[in-house]
Amino acid sequence: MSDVAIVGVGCVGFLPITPELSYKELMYETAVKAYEDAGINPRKDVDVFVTCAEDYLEGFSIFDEFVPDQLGAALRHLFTVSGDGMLGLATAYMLIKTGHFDTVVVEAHSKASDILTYMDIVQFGLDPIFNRPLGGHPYYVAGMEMNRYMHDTGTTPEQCAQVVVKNRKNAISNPYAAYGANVTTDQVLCSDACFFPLKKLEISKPADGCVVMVLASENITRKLTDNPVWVKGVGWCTETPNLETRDWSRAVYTEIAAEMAYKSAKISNPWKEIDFAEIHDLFAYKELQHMEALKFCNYGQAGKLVEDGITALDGEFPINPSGGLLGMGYGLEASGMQKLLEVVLQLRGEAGSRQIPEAEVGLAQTWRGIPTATGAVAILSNSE
Amino acid sequence: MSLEKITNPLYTRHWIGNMEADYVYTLGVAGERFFKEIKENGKIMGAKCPRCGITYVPPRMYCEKCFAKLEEWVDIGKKGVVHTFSVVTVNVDGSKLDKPAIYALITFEGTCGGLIHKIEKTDTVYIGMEVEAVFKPPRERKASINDIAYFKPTK
Amino acid sequence: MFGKKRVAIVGAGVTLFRRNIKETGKELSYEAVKMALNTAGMELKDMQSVVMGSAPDAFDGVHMKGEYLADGAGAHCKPYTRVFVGGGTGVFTPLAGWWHVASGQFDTCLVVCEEKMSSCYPHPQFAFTTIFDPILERPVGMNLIWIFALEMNRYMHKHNLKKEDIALVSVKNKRNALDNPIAQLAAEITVEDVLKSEIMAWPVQRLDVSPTSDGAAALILASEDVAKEVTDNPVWIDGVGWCIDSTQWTNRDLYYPDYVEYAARMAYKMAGIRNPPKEIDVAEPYDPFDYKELHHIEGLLLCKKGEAPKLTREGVTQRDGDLPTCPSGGLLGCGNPIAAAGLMKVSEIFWQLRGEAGKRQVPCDPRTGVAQAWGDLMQYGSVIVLRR
Amino acid sequence: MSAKIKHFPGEEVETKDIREGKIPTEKFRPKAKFAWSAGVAISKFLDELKNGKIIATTCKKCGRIMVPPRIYCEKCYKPTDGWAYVKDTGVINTFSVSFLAADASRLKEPIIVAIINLEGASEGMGIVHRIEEVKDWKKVKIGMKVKAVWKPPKERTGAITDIKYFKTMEEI
Repeated sequence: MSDVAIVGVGCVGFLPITPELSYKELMYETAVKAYEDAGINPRKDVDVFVTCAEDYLEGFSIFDEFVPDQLGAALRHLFTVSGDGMLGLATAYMLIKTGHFDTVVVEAHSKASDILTYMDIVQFGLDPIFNRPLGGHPYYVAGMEMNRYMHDTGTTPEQCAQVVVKNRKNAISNPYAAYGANVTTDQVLCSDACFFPLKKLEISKPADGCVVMVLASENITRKLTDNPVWVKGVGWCTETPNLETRDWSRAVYTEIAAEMAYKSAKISNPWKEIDFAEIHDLFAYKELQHMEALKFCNYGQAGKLVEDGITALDGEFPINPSGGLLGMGYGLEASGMQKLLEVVLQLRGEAGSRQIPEAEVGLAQTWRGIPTATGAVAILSNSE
Repeated sequence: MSLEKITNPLYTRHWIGNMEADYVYTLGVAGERFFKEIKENGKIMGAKCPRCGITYVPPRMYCEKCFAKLEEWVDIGKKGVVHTFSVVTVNVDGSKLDKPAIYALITFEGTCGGLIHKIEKTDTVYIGMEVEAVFKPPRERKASINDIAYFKPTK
Repeated sequence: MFGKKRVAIVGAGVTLFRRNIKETGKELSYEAVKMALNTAGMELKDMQSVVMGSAPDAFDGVHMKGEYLADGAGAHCKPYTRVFVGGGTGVFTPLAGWWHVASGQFDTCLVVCEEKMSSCYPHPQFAFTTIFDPILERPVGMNLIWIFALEMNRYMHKHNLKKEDIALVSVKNKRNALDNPIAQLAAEITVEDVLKSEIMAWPVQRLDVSPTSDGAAALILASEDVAKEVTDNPVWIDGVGWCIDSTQWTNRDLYYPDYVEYAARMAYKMAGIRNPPKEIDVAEPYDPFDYKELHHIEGLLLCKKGEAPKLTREGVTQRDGDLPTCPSGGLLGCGNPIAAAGLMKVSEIFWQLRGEAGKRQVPCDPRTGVAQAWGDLMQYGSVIVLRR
Repeated sequence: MSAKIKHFPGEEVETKDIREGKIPTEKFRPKAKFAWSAGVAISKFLDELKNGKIIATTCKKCGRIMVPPRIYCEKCYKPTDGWAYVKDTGVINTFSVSFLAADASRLKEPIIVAIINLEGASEGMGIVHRIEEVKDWKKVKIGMKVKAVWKPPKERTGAITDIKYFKTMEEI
């Protein structure tokens, strides 16, 4: 079975709005960058194209229809994964592993600013019989999860707030970030507790942007680049869609996905063997909960690591050097790709002033947001 | 990359539209029976997995873990415990609610799952608080989760 | 094929197809999966991965419906992905299952397709209005049937076909469906009946069209090792193909589905098929409309362009003909819960190759079969080649 | 669907039982509103429609004049090179006579919808629009020449409906 590497990346955004581009044009601009980066012609050199999108986040039924042209995929082998971009990466990884395909392109984007009623759409994702008839802002689900998580682990509001401070600060030096800022713990703690205990500044704001990646088999990788980023392992998992039966304290989906990814990457001690991580932080507490699920520390210990600055950019184990979703903006189904992008840039040594010295192995983790319990984990490395 | 870009901010056109339609959902085999029990008998039921021994609330047609069919239904009573909750101060559109709403997962002893619902008639709420279901009057019930008006503290 | 893994189908399940079914989408999925597991003699714990296929969220009326359906699809605490290529989804989903196993990542994959179109009220037609471009097409007041009517008219014009030629497909498939216990619209009808049925959008008439339906279907895929453990009768996925044409459907000549041809070529190449009409014994081309079956027989390279009506007229595509097509009764006869209907076609080929199709069994002792679905804006082809 | 299986699950219910409330249901209508950015190509297209003109983009590599316009050529995968007006006349590529409205309700007078290949654009470059001013729909044929009927300039908003419809050049 061939190894799989990321040989090209492109990103446009992330920005609070992009009124000057249609979603097609946004995707086109991004794809051109990725193909230039990989040194390929999509009309000749790509075996499969994968796009990751959900209809109601685009405003179309069957968004698949509107994808091929701008990616160079007209009359080519393209399909849609209705999921996060990292599930697209997992799909590309499997396709190459079959031995039938050498080059696969993965695309995911967010045109969040095209959506006028985003929260209504999130609400439309709730179970139509048992949950949705209760009405209400769907982020009560996040408030409830944060509450139980803090109750069970003893994580403090200050520790959650410090995630926001760290991530938005990291984002200042990320040109792909929309929401870089110097925020104080007090500012976060004093912001509206709209979904008590979850506060307004602990919630990532949506952003527009697109990420395209080119993946290749070992043979093609060697021909295309001296600077590949290898996909060492991928894992993904859905716990349960049922709010009633899921674990409200632990991110079980991430525990299982991580186990799968660690197994293929042959990682037994993630804290020691991984240099940094990009973790889904749609809500500040999620970064902590996900760190624990990834076995970076014991259950309930993540808050302390943030408090002690260990996960800061200059800390022992930087987490979300990109600024995370709190700093970059929430790119909807592209959020997994935002994570992967930063890991790739770091492993190539192209992260500018955010560069983590001697980074060799990075982890990217994603979650599909409210109301799901679905996530994915990928482990990337610049050495084979 | 394209050869031209829009440079005049007044020129950025948007097209307004929607994806709205009416939906009517059947409650499903398990859902229909569950809500009929609430509507007609004021009872909250669970369903027991013959293989795992787990009693699911709300009852489902199948055990999500082992896929056994769930056919043994049991009355689980009206009293439960707040497993977790959130106090919400905004509407879906972001505007302020007139008064905060408490959403909670209420769990029932000896069962897996519970009910997501609202808690009312209280100034305090905490994890572990004992609550009970308050049903709407029988003639106002429609076989819906809203046939339970809300949960309130037992004390 | 050194280093490449073979993937087998070892079980299949399908629910009734009906206009309205009481079960929720989750419950329908569960029933189909349970049947598939039973036919394979396997349990949910044996399934290492799950793939879901389902058409627009706007039917079931749940945003991210793949997530919503996960527990019914048997995905509890498992790797789970939903794929979506419009109408082509039903045949595409087992292709996704194929790479889960062919990659060596998993030994088994559960493939599930579900559709609950009746939730969209009063008619799922409404959801279809949002498949068009919001700026250039929706303001013209587009209706889904129109796009088929435009394509059908172009096809008839280019090959100088009469409606009589096309109606024969509807007659055949609805009759085949009489032997299918899940069928929604099985009937003995005549060409006359089709020609006299209500005009919806000329040249499309009521009996040219498959209905909207609720239903679900499931398949169990397994690696060669596992397949040989659980059955003496595996059916192999020997070719997979898919292709999408340009979004600009008004810039293309709709008379011929290039995208189906490209998808078929991809699948045939993988399966080592050089002469499709000779090597393929039974086919399930996608037939949401009667002319579509003809269109797709041509796209699948089972005859020359414009010759599918002749094959139909001469009885070649009947169950006892040389190239039986839609022995299941197809969508015209069984109903069209979009993704589930596509997967039903794959499972029909599975049963036909196993010789277990009962009254529907084609008499030619088939060894190789093909199933195909079409999707998006006259744009998507997905093809699977199965061998016993 | 194996002959070995005798029972197929699924409990059929009648549409009228759902309509009449004999079967309990939940009802919902989502708020799903959008403001799609039109972007570089379509903004200009809409603007020109307001002027009573149809604009296309061109690709020098494949030589195509493309409508609706786009900023990239999907065949050559390169940026388009420039803009060109095409005529508001064209040929019917294919058509349908519909007795169904968009919501699937029945119409007394049919709507004729067509793909119209515009003159001045490359071969086969069509747009979808309606055909009106037809007395006998049975006389509509593929290949007929048609011309756009525009709204008066003051009523135009920069939309595809600034063209009210197309009509056939010869009276039918």
